[in-house]
Amino acid sequence: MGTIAMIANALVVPELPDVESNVASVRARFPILAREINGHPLAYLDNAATSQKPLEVIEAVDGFYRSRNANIHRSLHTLGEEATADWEGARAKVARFIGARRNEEVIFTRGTTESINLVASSWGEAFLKEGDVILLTMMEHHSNIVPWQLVAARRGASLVYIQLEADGSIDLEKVEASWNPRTRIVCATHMSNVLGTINDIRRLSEIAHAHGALLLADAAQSAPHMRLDVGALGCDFLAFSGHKLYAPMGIGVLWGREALLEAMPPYMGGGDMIRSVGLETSTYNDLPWKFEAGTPDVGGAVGLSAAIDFIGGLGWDYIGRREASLGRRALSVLGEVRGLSLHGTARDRGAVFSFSFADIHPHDIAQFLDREGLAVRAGHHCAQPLMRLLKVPATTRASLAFWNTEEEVERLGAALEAAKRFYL
Amino acid sequence: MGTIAMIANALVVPELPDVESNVASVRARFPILAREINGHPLAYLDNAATSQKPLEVIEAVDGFYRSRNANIHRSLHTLGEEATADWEGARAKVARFIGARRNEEVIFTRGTTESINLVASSWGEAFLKEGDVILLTMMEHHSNIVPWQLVAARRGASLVYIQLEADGSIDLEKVEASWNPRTRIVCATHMSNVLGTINDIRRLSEIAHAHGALLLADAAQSAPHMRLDVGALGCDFLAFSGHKLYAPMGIGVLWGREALLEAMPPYMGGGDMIRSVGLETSTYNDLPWKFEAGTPDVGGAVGLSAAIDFIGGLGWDYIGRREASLGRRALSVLGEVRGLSLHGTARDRGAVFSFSFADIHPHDIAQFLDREGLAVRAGHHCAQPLMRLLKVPATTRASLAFWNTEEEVERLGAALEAAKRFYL
Amino acid sequence: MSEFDDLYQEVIMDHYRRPKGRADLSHIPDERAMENPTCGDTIKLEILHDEAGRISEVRHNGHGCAISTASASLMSEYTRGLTPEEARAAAERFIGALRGEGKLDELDSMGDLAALRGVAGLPVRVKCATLAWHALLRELGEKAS
Amino acid sequence: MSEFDDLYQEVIMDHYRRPKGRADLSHIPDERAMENPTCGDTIKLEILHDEAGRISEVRHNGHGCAISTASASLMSEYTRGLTPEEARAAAERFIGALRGEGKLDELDSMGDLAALRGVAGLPVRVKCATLAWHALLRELGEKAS
Ligand SMILES: Cc1ncc(COP(=O)(O)O)c(C=O)c1O
Ligand SMILES: Cc1ncc(COP(=O)(O)O)c(C=O)c1O
Repeated sequence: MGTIAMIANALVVPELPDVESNVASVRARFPILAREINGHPLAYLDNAATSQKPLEVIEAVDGFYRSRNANIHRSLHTLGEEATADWEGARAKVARFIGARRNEEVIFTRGTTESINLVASSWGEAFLKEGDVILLTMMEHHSNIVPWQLVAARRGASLVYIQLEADGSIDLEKVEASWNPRTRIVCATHMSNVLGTINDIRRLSEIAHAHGALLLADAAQSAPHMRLDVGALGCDFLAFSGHKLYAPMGIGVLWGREALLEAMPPYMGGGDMIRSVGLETSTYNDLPWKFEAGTPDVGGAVGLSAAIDFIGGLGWDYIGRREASLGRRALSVLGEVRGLSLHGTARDRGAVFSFSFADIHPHDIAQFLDREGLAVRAGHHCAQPLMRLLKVPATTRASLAFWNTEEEVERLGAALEAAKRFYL
Repeated sequence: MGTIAMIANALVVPELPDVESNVASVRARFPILAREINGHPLAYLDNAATSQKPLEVIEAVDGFYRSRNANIHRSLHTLGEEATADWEGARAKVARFIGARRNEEVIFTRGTTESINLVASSWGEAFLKEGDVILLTMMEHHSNIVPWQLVAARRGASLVYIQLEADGSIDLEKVEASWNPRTRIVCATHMSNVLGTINDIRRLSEIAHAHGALLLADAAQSAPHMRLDVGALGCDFLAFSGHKLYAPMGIGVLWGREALLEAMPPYMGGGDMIRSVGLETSTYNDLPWKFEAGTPDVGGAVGLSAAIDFIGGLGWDYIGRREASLGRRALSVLGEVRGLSLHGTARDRGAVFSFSFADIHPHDIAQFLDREGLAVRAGHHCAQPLMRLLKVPATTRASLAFWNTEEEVERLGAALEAAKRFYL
Repeated sequence: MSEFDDLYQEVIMDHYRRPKGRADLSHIPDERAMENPTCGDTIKLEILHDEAGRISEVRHNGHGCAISTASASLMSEYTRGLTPEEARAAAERFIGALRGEGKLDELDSMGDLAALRGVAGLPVRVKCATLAWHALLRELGEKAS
Repeated sequence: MSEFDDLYQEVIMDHYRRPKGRADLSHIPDERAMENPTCGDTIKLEILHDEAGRISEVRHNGHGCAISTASASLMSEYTRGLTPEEARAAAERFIGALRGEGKLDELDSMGDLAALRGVAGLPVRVKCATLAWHALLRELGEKAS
């Protein structure tokens, strides 16, 4: 794959000067950003792993447990009604957030991983037949690979992978041209957690639909950084995690088309997902509850709802501009570090930067950066097939969010130079 | 089943006078208890549905998100190391809490429901054969029924139910005498969420083991109220939920014997549960991570850890005495309400009281009690097979915890009398 | 007026104590009962029509709380003389209003049904108040197809 | 001393730059490599014995960071001349100490391995420092059985 020179113009959103002046007040909403690490101010550049949480979110969860906590749906006292309203209200908010036609299409899960396992297990067990093909891309996260391997083994289906171009993008014409007529579902990430590549889910969906296949979009990385609209994306399933979206861990979303969800058998069994339980068999509840067995994470949903409000307060415009501007700066700073080669240089990309650097092991780079107060991730990023394609066991990854600063990006460049001096 | 007169001596722990003086200071730890509902102080009598959270727990979660939040296991910066230590530290604390021999035997899940689904799906798919029998009790929660129905249908196994005695207990001799040699696993609740019955898991385990079967104990209701020791219980799997144990929603535990967990195939696929992912197949991580796919709820685990410390601070002695004393008072108060018939009068029981009352529908009772500030649950309590046995569609249930007061119990009695005047 | 008094109004209590349209429906098999997954309550319906095809009576029977019983009774009263299409539209308007999807004020144009207004703020009770109406939609739907 | 300096001590950096026991092990199939699930790092081992059955050398090869490479090198040095049983006990003591199960002070009696002390406070890095030792346990175990 290419090096950094190839993508100087990758981030093309125009910069608005007055956006910058907001940064300090935005940062003030995130208490953790005030931390010192090894004598330096924390520069949190690991947003693709998990995001930090604004006070709005922390306080919403705190407030839930201080004054409204109860189990939902079957406790008809005041607290139970309030908690139920919180839970179903969060669902309605998520539905609006992603442009779902109906609240019933929004299923709460623990996160992207559970969302995809739900589809692979429920839809896959019911609808995949021997010889069917599941089409993935070579840039998928393990969470969008392993569940399909498990169900493919049980159903006698097979996995086929869309190869990548040199810049880490997908060539849609090749996808069309090499279409396998046994393909039943395409599982593609909306944005790569390694390469930063943004895939054209709309076109992929059109191709899939033209051949009678479904499309599942893994929006774990895109949901925090751009407005999603399931209608415009055209996909059939969409999965994302709250914890990457400025909300707490433990809550995530599966959106699916109503008719598909209706046709799917339940996933887990237990309280709340049933209509009536007999000794030998049971009948199941309506959507969305059919897929929500057991006491859910109401506190987490309250946090997710607050996070969506927080995003609404900032606006996608602000977030998009800020991150595009930071991303450009990161590209130019990293471009000046000698010995650094960036993986992923597609034109459409987010502010996620994975690189190899001067034969220093990513662990050692990350540990050195930590000494300087910079938090980055080192490893295979749960994308081993992609690592093998890149011919590296692991990479170092810096991933930005709107609360990062130009100064943090520059500290990254300087610290990488210092790491070279230390290790080589 | 019997009425209240039969159980006047059910709760036999002696009362210590000085325990009572602590109640106000214990209550002060639970901010929600200060709420007013419809002009009355909240009397929260729905602890079996979900518990309230002490400040220690609320603040621990809050503190995690304010200063330590990161993803775990693969982020080797300072925050990542701290969060990983929090997560694995919580696991070690849970292991000690239930007397597990090894930390690796503790799997974090969302709650009891997911824990049981994990066993039913992973163990059941791998080890159940056509014609095998799964033995349940007639007092199981849907979460310990439906997952077994789902796997039984797929594997051609069948479900058999242990019948109940008139007092809502199990006759272990009958269990022995009617043992079906095809029984592979016994799935029994440790404490009924409807009847309050405490089952003798130790003896049930011995019977199961003597016949080469396993025993899964659903400890959702017992874990919050008594010391659990998996060694002493003798079971093979144990499941419980954090949210009933004074911890946040979204976190729960499956404990299993190491050799069993080792032999079981993975449940969900995704990040963290793999050793190596190839294109077609993958190899899986060691215990416990093999069963923990995707970003887990680290904040929830931090809360659970704080809850265990909180319990340790009070001591099981305090909790046991307080709840026994409150339970006795509840029995005598409810015993004086004319027209009330209690379901579940076993000698070994917890402070959970389900009743039918004067032909008033449980919804109407609960709504009336809510007017008086009393929070109880009305419904089938996710135990429809038991409801059919009791020949009622639903019951009203008051469930106590150590923070309840004698005065609250008396308000319940008075409010029930008033409900009768209103509806009849 | 407290939330409780708002819920258990005089009209509701009257319909609860003396439900209109309640009938012995033991000839209808139990499998045809509509179930409230929240609490196990059930309701059976039978729809009688006049020669013109209008609804002459909706009969009901089942286990239910005051709210669900009163709602079934009010439904029986409200639907008398409606065409199946009108009844279906009414059910959708009523359910939508209580679930917060439609406008709550629409209830005001539905006669005594407005007495169920208080339910709208209580998501758990919405299921009680709408059970009979969901059963009505199902029965009308199955007739239609 | 900062956490970082504590981790990347002189001894560690020396073993990282000039690892003892590193050898070409391309004759060992890749499937026999031990994998660190955290990062995809791998290590292959080959244990050579003298006539008395004692370990004459543990050879290693693989991808790894400074900590895992230095740990493999220190292991190669430490195990020279041990019986397989002694080596196994050492591996268990070392892993236990770093994982916080054993006593950390035990490292002090293990010569230069004490330089890996700083890893104990960093659960993510513990996996780096113990990878070679887990591989050793596996190789010794398979030999034994
Ligand atoms: C006995 C019993 N088992 C299982 C459960 C299910 O627990 P959860 O909803 O937390 O998964 C409950 C609680 O509702 C219960 O009382
Ligand atoms: C592209 C992508 N998919 C899926 C996941 C899995 O998300 P989670 O761990 O929240 O389930 C992640 C995050 O790690 C990701 O980046």
